[in-house]
Amino acid sequence: MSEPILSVKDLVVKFNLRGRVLTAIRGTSLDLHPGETLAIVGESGSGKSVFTKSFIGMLDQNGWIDSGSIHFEGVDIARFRKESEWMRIRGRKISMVFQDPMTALNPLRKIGMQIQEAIELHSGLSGKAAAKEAVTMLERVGIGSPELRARQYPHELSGGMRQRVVIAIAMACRPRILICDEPTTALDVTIQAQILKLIRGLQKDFGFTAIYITHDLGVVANVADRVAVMYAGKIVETGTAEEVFYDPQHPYTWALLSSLPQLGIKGQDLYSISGTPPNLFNEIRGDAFAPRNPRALKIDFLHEPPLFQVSPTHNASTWLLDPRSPKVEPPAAIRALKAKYARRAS
Amino acid sequence: MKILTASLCAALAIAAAAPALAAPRKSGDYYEVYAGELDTLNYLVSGSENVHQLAASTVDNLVEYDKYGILRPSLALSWSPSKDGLTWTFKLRPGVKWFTYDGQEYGEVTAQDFVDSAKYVLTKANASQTSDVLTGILKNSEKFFKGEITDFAEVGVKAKDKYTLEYTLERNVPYFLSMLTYVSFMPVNGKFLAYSGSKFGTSNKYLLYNGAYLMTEFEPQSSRLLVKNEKYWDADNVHIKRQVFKYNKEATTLSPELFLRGDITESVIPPSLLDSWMKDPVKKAMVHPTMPTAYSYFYTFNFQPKFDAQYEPDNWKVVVNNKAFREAVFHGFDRKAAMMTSDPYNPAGRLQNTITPKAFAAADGKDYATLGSLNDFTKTESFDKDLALKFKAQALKELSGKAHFPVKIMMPYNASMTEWANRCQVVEQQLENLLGKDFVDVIPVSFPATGFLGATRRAGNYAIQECNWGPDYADPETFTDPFVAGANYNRPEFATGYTEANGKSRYDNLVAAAKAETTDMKKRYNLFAKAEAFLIGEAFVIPWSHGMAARSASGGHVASRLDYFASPYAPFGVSVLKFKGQVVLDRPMTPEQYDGYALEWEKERAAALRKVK
Amino acid sequence: MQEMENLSADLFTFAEFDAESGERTGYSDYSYWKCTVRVFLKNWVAVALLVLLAALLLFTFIQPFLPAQKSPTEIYNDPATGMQIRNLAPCKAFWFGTNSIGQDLWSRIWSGTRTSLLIAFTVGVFEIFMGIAFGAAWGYIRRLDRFMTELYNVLRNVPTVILLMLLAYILRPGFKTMVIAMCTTGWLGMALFIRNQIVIIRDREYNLASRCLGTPTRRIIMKNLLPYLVSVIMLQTALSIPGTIGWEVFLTYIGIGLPVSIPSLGNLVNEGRMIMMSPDLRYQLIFPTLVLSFITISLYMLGNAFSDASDPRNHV
Amino acid sequence: MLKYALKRLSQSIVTLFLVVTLVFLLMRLLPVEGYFGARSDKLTEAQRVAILDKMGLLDPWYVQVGSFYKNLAKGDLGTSTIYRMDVPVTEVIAPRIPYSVYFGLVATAVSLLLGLAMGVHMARFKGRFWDKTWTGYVVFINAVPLAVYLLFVQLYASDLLRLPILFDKHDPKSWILPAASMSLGGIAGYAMWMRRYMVDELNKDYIKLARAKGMSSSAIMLKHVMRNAYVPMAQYLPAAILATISGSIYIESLYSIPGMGGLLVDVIQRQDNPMVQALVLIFSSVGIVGLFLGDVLMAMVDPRIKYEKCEGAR
Repeated sequence: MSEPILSVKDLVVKFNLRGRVLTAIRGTSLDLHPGETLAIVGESGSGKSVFTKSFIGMLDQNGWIDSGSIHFEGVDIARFRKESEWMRIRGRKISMVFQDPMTALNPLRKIGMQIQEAIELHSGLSGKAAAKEAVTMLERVGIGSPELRARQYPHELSGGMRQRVVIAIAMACRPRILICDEPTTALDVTIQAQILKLIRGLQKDFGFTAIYITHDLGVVANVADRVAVMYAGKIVETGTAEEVFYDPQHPYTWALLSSLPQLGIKGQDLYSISGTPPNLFNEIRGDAFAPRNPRALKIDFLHEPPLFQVSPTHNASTWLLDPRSPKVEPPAAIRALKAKYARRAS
Repeated sequence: MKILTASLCAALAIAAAAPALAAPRKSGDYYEVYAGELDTLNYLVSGSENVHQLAASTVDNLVEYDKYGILRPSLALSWSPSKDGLTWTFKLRPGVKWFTYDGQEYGEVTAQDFVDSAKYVLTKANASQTSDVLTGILKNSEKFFKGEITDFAEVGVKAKDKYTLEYTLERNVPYFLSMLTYVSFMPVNGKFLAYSGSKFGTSNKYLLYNGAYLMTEFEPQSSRLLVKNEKYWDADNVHIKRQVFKYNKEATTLSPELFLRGDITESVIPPSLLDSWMKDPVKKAMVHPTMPTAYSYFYTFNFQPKFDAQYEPDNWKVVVNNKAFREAVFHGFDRKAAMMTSDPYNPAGRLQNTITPKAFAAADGKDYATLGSLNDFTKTESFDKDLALKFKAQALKELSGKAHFPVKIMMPYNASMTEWANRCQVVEQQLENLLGKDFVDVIPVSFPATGFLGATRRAGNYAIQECNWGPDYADPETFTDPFVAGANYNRPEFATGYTEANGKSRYDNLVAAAKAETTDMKKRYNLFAKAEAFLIGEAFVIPWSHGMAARSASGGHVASRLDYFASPYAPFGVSVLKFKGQVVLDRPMTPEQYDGYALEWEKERAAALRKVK
Repeated sequence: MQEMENLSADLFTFAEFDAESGERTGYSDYSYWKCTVRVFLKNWVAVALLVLLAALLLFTFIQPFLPAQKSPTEIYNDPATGMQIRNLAPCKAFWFGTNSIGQDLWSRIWSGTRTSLLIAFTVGVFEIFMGIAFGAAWGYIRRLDRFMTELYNVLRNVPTVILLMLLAYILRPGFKTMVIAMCTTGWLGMALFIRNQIVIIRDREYNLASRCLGTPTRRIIMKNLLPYLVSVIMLQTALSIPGTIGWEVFLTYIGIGLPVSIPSLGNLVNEGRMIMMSPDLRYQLIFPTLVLSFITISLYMLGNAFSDASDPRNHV
Repeated sequence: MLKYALKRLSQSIVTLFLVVTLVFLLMRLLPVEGYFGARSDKLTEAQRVAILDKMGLLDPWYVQVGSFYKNLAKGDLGTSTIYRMDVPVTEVIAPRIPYSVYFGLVATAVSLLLGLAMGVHMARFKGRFWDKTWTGYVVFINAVPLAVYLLFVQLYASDLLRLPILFDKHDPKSWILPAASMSLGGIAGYAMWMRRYMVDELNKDYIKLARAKGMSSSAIMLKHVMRNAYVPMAQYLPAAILATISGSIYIESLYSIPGMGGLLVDVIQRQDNPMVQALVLIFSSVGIVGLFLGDVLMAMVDPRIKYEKCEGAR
């Protein structure tokens, strides 16, 4: 396996909210390999966004990296404190696409200008050349009559078009890593596929590494090479898309997959996870998912499970993988998945 | 904090500046900051004192008062009344010229100018606020004003020739000469009037000048400048070369400070500020009282109450008709305490015991205020605790069962006049404490400044109110106007028990008898004194105080570099507003100087009066 | 790993599942008002101001019942001379000194604060009522919009000074006139504000949903719209009180305020203004100005702090 | 655009007509006592009638309204009846306008310049020292009555800086204090609004994208936040400028500036009906024009707004 392009070790991110300290990321590690597409999935509030924002130093003002490291191109960017240090990475090496294209563009500036700005910042082009490059970029992200569009304002474009503009801005400097923060959630279903296709195409052409943040497992299945499941500020399971989808180990992954409507078994009630994610203000003991897990073990409430390796590419953090644990059958839906996979494999 | 530091800095700055301010900035010129802007320059129409002040400096009358209050020739060189006193002939001073605002000669002042002026004043469409001074005096003037006759030739004013003017009167008016010093008798150039049309008096350019000053600049709400007219017939007696006026809406707040900085010639020191000036020896040396005026202030009992039911007008009607009740209040009213709100340093000096002020008129060398039984009041202070309590007991006895106590006394005041508001509070407390809260309940009620008198006194909407009256001419008759039947002060004709055989009230009969006497001045004055003594003796009114010099609207103290005793003195008319003879001193007048000058002036005046006799 | 080996086997058995506990660990302890209060309490400046303001208000109302208090309207005479004790600098007997006719400034200031606050609160309550009633109808009932807007445009363009002065002339200057005059003009701004807020949230999805379900208009306004508006209304009211006091000072300045015999902050400040040329009398201006400024500042800061705290975006 | 403007204009004229008529009628409710001036006490009944007749107050109210509009149509605003007797209203007002315009413009320029800068500064350092310092200034200006702090400025600034205490059009030094005092409130106002709009903008998503594309904070402030924060300010700007021009009652009366400020108060107090009517006409027109310009300006700077959408209330 190749050297990771980005390597996160035991990252802890904390926030100060009106005098109280909240631990948003609770010591998580992750390796990102060049050229791959990683999807981070989890419920809202699980810390996916915060996790990726820490890669480009865009935590809100009241948040900070408490410990751990993020190695990128041989530098521990977790130690960056100054804005100028981040400037070398942000937009230039690592870029980001946001969830809502309706609000991500400045409503009062022309589209061309907004792309041009990014180009001028990083590529050394300026003025007319940058403007021309902006038009090229617009064309590249599949916007028809780009010259005309460049002179328009965001409100004159549809949501899908705007997301293309946002992608054009993010791509303007040919970053090595593109973080897509729920890039399709705010869009119509028909548009979603187009945008995903666009990003995949761009990835092929420019060869960047992509991180998707999503709670939409459909997206994951479509695009991801590898999947990381996040719960309560911690990655609980990683593996290739196939491993995570067809042989999930963590009860939370089970629950997540079971709630997919297309996996529901005819005649049975749709599965839903009971309870709510834990309040990160409180100290979490043991497995964070235990209170919501109907088949939790006693140890889950006391000790945090270590990372068990299922295969060279597949890890999960659950006591169920401990040899001492009783054998627990995954829910019916998961068993059906497994069976499907086995059939296909044979 | 800011305020504190700022005030510290200010204290230091003022202390540092103090030695410098005694030196005059521009000796000889007069500087004033004023808040009351001229609404017009048309002296024939306006009733406002600001306008009269300007007119006094710019237009002369037939006669004027000198600095001792003695009539002397001005535009008229001589005059003579007919035997019956109905026709007055004036010989004009020849060669007096009209000037435009920039000093160009426009024409000569002739007898016709007085005819044109009277015609203008008496033309109803011009809505002159002073036309009432002519109507009822000049023959047929009222008829002309009302439109009953249309030929102005029938009105009693004629130009016999260029320099001879003749007034014909409706009735014998012994005080006619004194009336001639008022604005309605000022001349106007007919040709200029016709040329100006409705623009007459709207700016300094639409005005002609025959007086001591020309108004060379007039920018409303900003500034005005009066410059001495070097071609004035009496230029030798005009010493101040320029009068510079700057407008400021906050003039009363700013002027003490401006005076200290040497920017203005004179500033009123309001009662609220007086203490702090008196405590500072440097400032104290600049403050002195102002000259008294003939304005009279008094408290009246309303005999035709029309106030709100909550103040119990019916009960008031019963008690006000009881003499003992009135006497109780009359003697229970501490006039000095009330005056403290206006003049805390010399309250007693401001009091007067009659309606007609002292030194207003004299018969045979005897001051009017000392004639007959009026002298009893002049001699004694009305405030007397024991008497008040005695009358209270009497009133309680006489009124028991007829009225109920405490009597609600509704006392209106003008909300925009701080001193008056304060005074009402003082009076309320003082009366209630002395006479007892079981006897009277004084209720001060505030009314807005606009339409104040219309809402209160004129509407009969009060029980007891502070009122005032200024004389229209130099005769005690003028002080009877507020009290005769039909006047709208306190309507004593409605008092029960004073109606005489002819159906009129006793006071009206007394006044009528005095008015009828037009030849023997001594007798006439004695009769008026008798009427006034009746009014006070029956406690229909409580005489209180006299006003203070015209240029200081409030309070009785000024810091000034003017010498009041040098300017014309008059109880009536606009002469007192003239700057003729006035000088600006190098330093502010000290109180000692003032007292000295005052004594000297009184002596000289007495001598001058004797000489006229 | 060593540690892990030592774990007792008993731990590797199923725990009892408690569906409730899953809820408990979550965000379920959130209560809007509790959180608002908590966030507000974090702002120590605001809390300090609130405490001071509450103390001031309390003091204003109990002051007359305290021992050794003087009457705000009584004129004090020197027993020796019988003269009024005028312009006495602050001393033991008169804590804030006396004014130009010998009244006790200490009690006048408290009495004045009482009057001014009473006016301001009365006007404020009236403004809220009128503002909500008219603003809600205006914003919610589309048919009224045109008419109300025109009415607003007309009334807004009549200079406030004219209305106030006219009322002062027709009625007598006094407490009632003051309240009536300010009520007539004050509620317009509030109504417009409410109307704009309602227009903004009127068409949000949850309200559209309610309307589709046939909920009566009145109920939608009361249940869906107004609760959302509580915080902005509180802010407006907090700001309207100093605003009213400011108007009172202005009206007094142009001569149609309360009569001098009724102490109020406007009167006291205006009286003080006239003598501020004299450094030794300046205490007569400074004390009322301090009280006035304190009330204004604290209400202004409190209003802002409260609106910050009540904004759900600032809750965790 | 033209259609929109015309529609707005006709609406404005209706509003103006209603406002002026309303004020006209309200003025007729005032007690007649106010029309007689200083000597009201000594006037005879005949004189009173003559005075009211000259002012045209004896006609039935509808006749008065009718003749007012008839004259207005001829461009005649009438003559002042009390404030400056017999002087045409336009002649009274006209010489005052330049002063008000001059001071208004200077004050607006100064307060905009300093106020916006202060607001930007505050937003930039939100919650930190400078934010708190300037907030202190804003609070001070809002809390201390205008009538008090302006008087202090006049007294001590004139003393310390050796500047004249009163305005004199010939003395350039005397222009400084009033213009400065006039700006004090404006600075606080603009700073407060600017800060609020900036903070609002700072929380928007597009700022995140701008950061993500690698712009520095200062570039974001300059190119995105400030520009966008000006937009809501633009709407109120014309009205605010016009309001300043129509004058500050306190300052003009403190420094004796013969401008428009306080004129309205003066003429209402004196019950000079033609003056009041003319001023209301002017002030209301100015107010309505200000709103109109604000809408147009807003439509110009904000591409999202289409003219069609502007109609109706705000």
